[in-house]
Amino acid sequence: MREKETTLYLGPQHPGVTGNMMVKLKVAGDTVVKAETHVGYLHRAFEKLMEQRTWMQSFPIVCRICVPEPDPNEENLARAIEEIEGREVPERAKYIRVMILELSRLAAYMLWMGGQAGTAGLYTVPQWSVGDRDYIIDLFEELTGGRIYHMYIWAGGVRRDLPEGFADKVLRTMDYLESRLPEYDKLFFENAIFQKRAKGVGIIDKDKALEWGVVGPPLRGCGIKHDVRIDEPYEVYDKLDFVVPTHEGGDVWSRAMVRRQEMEQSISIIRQVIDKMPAGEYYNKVPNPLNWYVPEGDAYVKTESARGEFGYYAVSDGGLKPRRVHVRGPAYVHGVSLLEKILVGANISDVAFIMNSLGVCPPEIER
Amino acid sequence: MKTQNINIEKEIATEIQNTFHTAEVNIKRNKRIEVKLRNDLIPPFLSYAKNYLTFNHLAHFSCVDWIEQNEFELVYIIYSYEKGVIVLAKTRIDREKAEFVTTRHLWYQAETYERELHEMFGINFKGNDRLNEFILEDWEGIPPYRRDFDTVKYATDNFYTRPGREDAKDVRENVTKINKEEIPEFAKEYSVRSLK
Amino acid sequence: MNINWLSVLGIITTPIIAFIVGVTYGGLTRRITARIQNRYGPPSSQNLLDIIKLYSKETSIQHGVMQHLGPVFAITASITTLYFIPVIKNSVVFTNLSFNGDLIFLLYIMVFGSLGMALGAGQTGNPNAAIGVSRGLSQMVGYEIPFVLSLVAIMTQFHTTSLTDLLAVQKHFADWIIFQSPLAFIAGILAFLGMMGYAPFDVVIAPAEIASGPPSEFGGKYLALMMTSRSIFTFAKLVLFTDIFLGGASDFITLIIKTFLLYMIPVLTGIVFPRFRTEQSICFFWKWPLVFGVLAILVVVL
Amino acid sequence: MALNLKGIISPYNALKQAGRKPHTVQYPYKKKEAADRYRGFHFNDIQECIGCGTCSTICQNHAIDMIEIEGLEVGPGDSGLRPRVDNGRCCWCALCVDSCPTGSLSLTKDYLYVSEDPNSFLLIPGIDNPDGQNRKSWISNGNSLLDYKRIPMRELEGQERVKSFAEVVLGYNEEEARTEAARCLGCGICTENCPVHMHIPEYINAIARGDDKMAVKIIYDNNPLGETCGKVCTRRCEEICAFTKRGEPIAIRWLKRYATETVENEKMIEEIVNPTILPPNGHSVAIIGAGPGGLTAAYYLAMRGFNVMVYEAKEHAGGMIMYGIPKYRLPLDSLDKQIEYLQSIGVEIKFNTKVGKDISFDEIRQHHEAVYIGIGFEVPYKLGITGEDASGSIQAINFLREINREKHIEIGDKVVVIGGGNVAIDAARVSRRLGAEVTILYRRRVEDMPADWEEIEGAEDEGVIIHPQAIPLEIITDENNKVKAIKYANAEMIPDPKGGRPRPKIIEGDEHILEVTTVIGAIGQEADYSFLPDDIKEKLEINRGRIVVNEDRQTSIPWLFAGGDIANRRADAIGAIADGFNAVKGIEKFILKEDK
Amino acid sequence: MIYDKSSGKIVDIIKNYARKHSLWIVAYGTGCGAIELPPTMTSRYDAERFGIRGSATPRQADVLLITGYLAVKTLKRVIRTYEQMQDPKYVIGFGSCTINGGMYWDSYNTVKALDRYLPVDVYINGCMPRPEAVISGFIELQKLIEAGKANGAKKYKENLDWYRENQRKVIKNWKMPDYNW
Repeated sequence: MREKETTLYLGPQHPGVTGNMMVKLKVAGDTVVKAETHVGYLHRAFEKLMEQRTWMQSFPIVCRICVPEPDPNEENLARAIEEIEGREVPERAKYIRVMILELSRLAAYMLWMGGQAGTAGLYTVPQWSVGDRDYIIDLFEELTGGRIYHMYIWAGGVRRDLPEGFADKVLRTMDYLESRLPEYDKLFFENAIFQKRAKGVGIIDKDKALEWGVVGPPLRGCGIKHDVRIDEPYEVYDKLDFVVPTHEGGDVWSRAMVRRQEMEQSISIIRQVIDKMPAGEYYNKVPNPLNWYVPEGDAYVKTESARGEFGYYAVSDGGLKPRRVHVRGPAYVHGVSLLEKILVGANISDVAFIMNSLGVCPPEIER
Repeated sequence: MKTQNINIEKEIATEIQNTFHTAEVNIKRNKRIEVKLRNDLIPPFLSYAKNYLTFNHLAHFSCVDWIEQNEFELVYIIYSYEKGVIVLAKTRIDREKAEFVTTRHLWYQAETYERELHEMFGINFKGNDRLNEFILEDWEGIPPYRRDFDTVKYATDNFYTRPGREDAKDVRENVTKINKEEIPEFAKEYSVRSLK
Repeated sequence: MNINWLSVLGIITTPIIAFIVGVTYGGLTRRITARIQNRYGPPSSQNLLDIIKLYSKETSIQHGVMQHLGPVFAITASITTLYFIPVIKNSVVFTNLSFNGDLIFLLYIMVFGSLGMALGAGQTGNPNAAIGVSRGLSQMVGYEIPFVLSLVAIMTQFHTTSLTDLLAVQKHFADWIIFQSPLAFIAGILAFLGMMGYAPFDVVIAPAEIASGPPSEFGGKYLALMMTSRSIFTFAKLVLFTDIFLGGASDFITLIIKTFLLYMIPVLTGIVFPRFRTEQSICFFWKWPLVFGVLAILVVVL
Repeated sequence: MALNLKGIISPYNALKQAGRKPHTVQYPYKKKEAADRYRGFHFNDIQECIGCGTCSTICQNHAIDMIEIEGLEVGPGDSGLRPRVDNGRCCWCALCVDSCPTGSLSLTKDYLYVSEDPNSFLLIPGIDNPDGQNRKSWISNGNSLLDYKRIPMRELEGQERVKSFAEVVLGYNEEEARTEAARCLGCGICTENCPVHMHIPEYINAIARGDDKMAVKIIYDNNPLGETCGKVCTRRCEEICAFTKRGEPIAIRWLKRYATETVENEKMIEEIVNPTILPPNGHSVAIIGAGPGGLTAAYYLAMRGFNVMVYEAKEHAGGMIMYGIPKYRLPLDSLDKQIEYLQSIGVEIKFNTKVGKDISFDEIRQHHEAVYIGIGFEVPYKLGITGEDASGSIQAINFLREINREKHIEIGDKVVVIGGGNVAIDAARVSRRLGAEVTILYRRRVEDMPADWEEIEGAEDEGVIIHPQAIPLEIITDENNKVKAIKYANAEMIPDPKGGRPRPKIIEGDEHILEVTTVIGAIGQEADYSFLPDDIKEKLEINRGRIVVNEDRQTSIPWLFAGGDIANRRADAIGAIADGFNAVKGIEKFILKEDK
Repeated sequence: MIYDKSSGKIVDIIKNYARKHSLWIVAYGTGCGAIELPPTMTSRYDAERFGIRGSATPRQADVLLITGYLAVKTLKRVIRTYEQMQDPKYVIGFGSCTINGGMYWDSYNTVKALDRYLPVDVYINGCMPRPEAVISGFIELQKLIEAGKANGAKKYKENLDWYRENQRKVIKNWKMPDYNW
């Protein structure tokens, strides 16, 4: 007997969806028959606004594109401009950039962990992990002056040098976080019920993953070892020693494991960066921002964010303002075409769970 | 930029050039190749790049509005994990009659990009049957990412802004007033601070 | 008719006591949870304040008669359940309406509230509520079976269907049914976990999946009624299990200690586990608790 | 899938956390101080702020308005406006702080503002939160987005310079000019100090955009001698440039020089400026003296359709800029180019026509409806010491004039220049080029010298010895009445009890004698009004040697206008140009009103 | 329905006290400000100390937190959400964008002044406001509730026509049931 189909609107006001978006589900019993992503609730037209602003003025606004992890945006815009202009970045700035990118990756994973556990109904993990994430936010505050929006990486380097004693603080925080990881393991990753929930759920077809444009942890969760940091090393990633964890399976569980292992890697990278960071300049000054003409040209740059390849395609017409900056967030593919595909056949209980494991971040999709 | 080894890029460029004689192939830097093509050659090129040159990752699909030339530039950014090279395949289409063919059969996710470009630029992708409302809701008027759409004007016309800031003065005008300076018309364009 | 005025007093005060204890337990739970989650948490009176606030809210939701009746059913069921459970052993006031065969009756009356809720929630037309109801009912089927098995084992073992008789059996510490029939206790306590609705068996209200499930459309006074009912029902269930397995209580202090300890089992479990999916939880109940329940019966029968 | 036992037991480990002290920040009972760099609300040091409005321009949110503040004391170089932040727009990106040229704007650690009134989110930093001074967190020290260093101007080496009269300053090349122009914030504060209020931000912006022709066109809008100003202007504008508080001002003069120098000849000037010349209106104006002021007046009058006649006593136009400024600062061909352009649009100059000698003032008055006098200060002050009339004691102004006429003057090998103004320095540097050792004697301290700093430094680079606080007492002559030595006394500075600048006082007995071959006096000049008829002289209001004029440079005689040194105290070319420019408005008003 | 503290009725005092200490936020992250809510609600800042907690559905909630800019598309849903909430209900404008457009002042897709469309009781300044600021906002709201001044809902009902007019002006396609509950 064919069950009656009902339509279920998951969002936009819904505690389960990641951010302000909606997934329209056609449900037969407990099973999703058809999923349709509806976005646009957070559309602020960043790309249009950037065309109204000068290159320098674009920096405060790009970090708003993705709130859990704003730094890849700044990094991308900065590197796009640097590539068009041919501007050199001081070595120290590159190290600082890597440090802040890894810190933000770590912060994003902490938040993801909270979300993943929260959607599974384990509310202790978000309480812990978001609380611990706050220590990273404290570091950001000290370094950049802002908790969430850093406005720190910009063309030519970074905005300020490290404050005194900052490196020690970072190391102490890393020690603390590392000491917390086993506790998360015991509570969350080793949790039998979580494993039961996560294994075999939301499977991405390994053969199709590349073609579907899957990137980041979901791709590595399929056992495919691709990471922008090794494929096309930017900043100083080629001078650092780290591995890119992969996990076979393509399900929520393997994605979780990839992220869990990457957290360790990030901590290790941050330690290495602090260890190797050279002294010197941190900023190669750009001209007066009111009269900063970026030469004609275009560039596609990409950064590995916590959710995968974050790309910016920037075009300059030689003027004060960008001709076009087009953002390619990993969620753009994960949140629409991929999500719609892999939700089919899933249990309704798992919809939010799967969404979270893909790291769907709606502001990235609609910008 | 430092001297870079661009052998693989040269190989790919030659191969593309040999297959598509009219293509304008240009190595931008290592790992970046720019290919400019006639717009009818884009689908065969993409199919060729995907199937023969292992460019199986559609990283991005963008559009740039060159309103001065009355053209849209479509940019397919494709990546080969195997070769580690990005190809930016560019083509120009007419801005007035903005139409192109879909590449959904090559990459499933191209559909999303096409939906966005359809909504934001008004480009019609033939063969894509899902060009429905995506980001905007009940949008009337010209697609907003076209350069002739004035967002500041739209925002001022449609949305209410809080009063209380009318006493703001322009510094340049204020100084001019104190000095009784008369800025000639032709110079005014240069005195308005270009950002305001 | 001879009216036992002391019983009337019991009938009036029991729900109030149950409510106060239940609400305070709720508040304490939030504090304990908070400490485990590295924070301070709200004051213990928080749940009471929440309920008062909800009662003070205007309620202007119109979804039909059943919606009004749902919460009323729920609270009626809770209070009725409570009435048939002897709260204090041998006390005239708090023995309430316990009668011979009340265990069987309890089995039915406990379900009544959920069914009422289901009807009320069903009428709201909110798909989340509908899904929540269906989940709730499915899960109920899940935990009812081991619960019934556990009770059957005990009833068979002690040849009684009366709670009062069961209490009478457990005179001394060593006589507690938990020791006399441990298998039945295990089956019962696992079912109890499901009954309490804490994680991993909170699939009914799962916020991340179906908003808050059945009560999605209920606000203000309805929700207050439901929370009151939940508080009373929690207390009722705790007393029931104390009576069945832990020898009941002959005074309030013992009652508080025993029920609180019992209460901590689902609470602490809820803190450290995510939730099962519906079919997973049914699967769970039909596996281990069922085995223990059947074993308990077999042990008794053989 | 069966549950593994470890996975069931190990989560209970979490319960141990109950024994840990919560890490909750118990706000509001316990507060956590924001970081030292926290980007909270704005603070503005009202005294330091000059109201340049850069914060307002850079703000991508249009959150900053420049408003008038009541009771604010406004000094020079201050627009009188102060920023007000709309916290309903601000995003605390601190771009405004990082681009504040004076460093007055900063962000503080305060971030807390909660209100039920949405209209209460306007904050005038520094006035609404005066205690922010001690809460500053994000400041732009050393991290500014702006470039406080100007592009250095390439010059000839000091030793190289004294060999010839070649131009010392080499000028910016295109790249340098673009970079320097790009530094400009476009606030326009500088125009306040420019007597003629040139459109400085506009032409600098044009240069920054790569549109040099437009820059020239803008310059010529109110200054027909832009190139001259680009080379020798006293650039008071740069003194109040927004950058001066923390760094080096924009090289406004050099940028003007760059723009005007890109134009090679007068034809091109005409092409670029493309002036709208009104048809002749039948009115005629006389201008006495083809100095910068006279030429300016002539140019703009000619453009407005007046028939203009310039009477010049000498054989070349330009006045002081021709005869007073040495050629290593202002080459002749540059001046010729500008004057030829003026002539090409219809300015008529009668050379070698000294009013009062070759033509009478009355005659001029009869032929013209208005007269503009811009004769400048041609008569030098006397030193007033004995031996001044000896041969070898000359006046700088005459000396420079003769040198500029390419006449040879014998000055010997030891020259003393008395005075501290630009003329004195010019005389000294010219003397160096003639091969003499030069000492400048100046009454006060070096920092009191009215000459430009660059000039003083240039002179020192070329080997001129500056002897400050030296008061000449006597010129000692030999039997042929030729200068032999100069006797001077050292002086000490006595503070003025009234609070004015300190005065030099001779230290008794500290007298020295310096052997010299030539003494050049350069302590100032005055005007020669002898050409004016007596009746006019009587009616004319003259105060301390200067003709009193109103805003339109109109004297007490309505048809008589005056400008330049004889009317203002600035004693520079741009002052004269301003007078000429303003006189045009006055003359136009006077004549055309008469018409009606 | 607002109970004035000055009415002196013991019932009202208790009600307002309970309302003050039990603020349930509807879980609707309308904008980027939603990212500072997790820290506020979790162990580091623990807003639950004040009885503040999330609520999954608008029916049960007291506070609508507008976390930042509102896209027109979201506005429609927010209005719907707000109208589903039960009296007494409060709106908190969170961040600069709710006050005067914030950094999206020139965006064609966000509304600038929130109080044109919904009655806002308290605004919290910042972009984005720190958890401390968020908590301060709630404390301010608590003060208003205790003083019986948080009467946004009443204002909304009384001026419904005005609000509707503004709402309809930006929402092109108004397909919503009318406010009748």
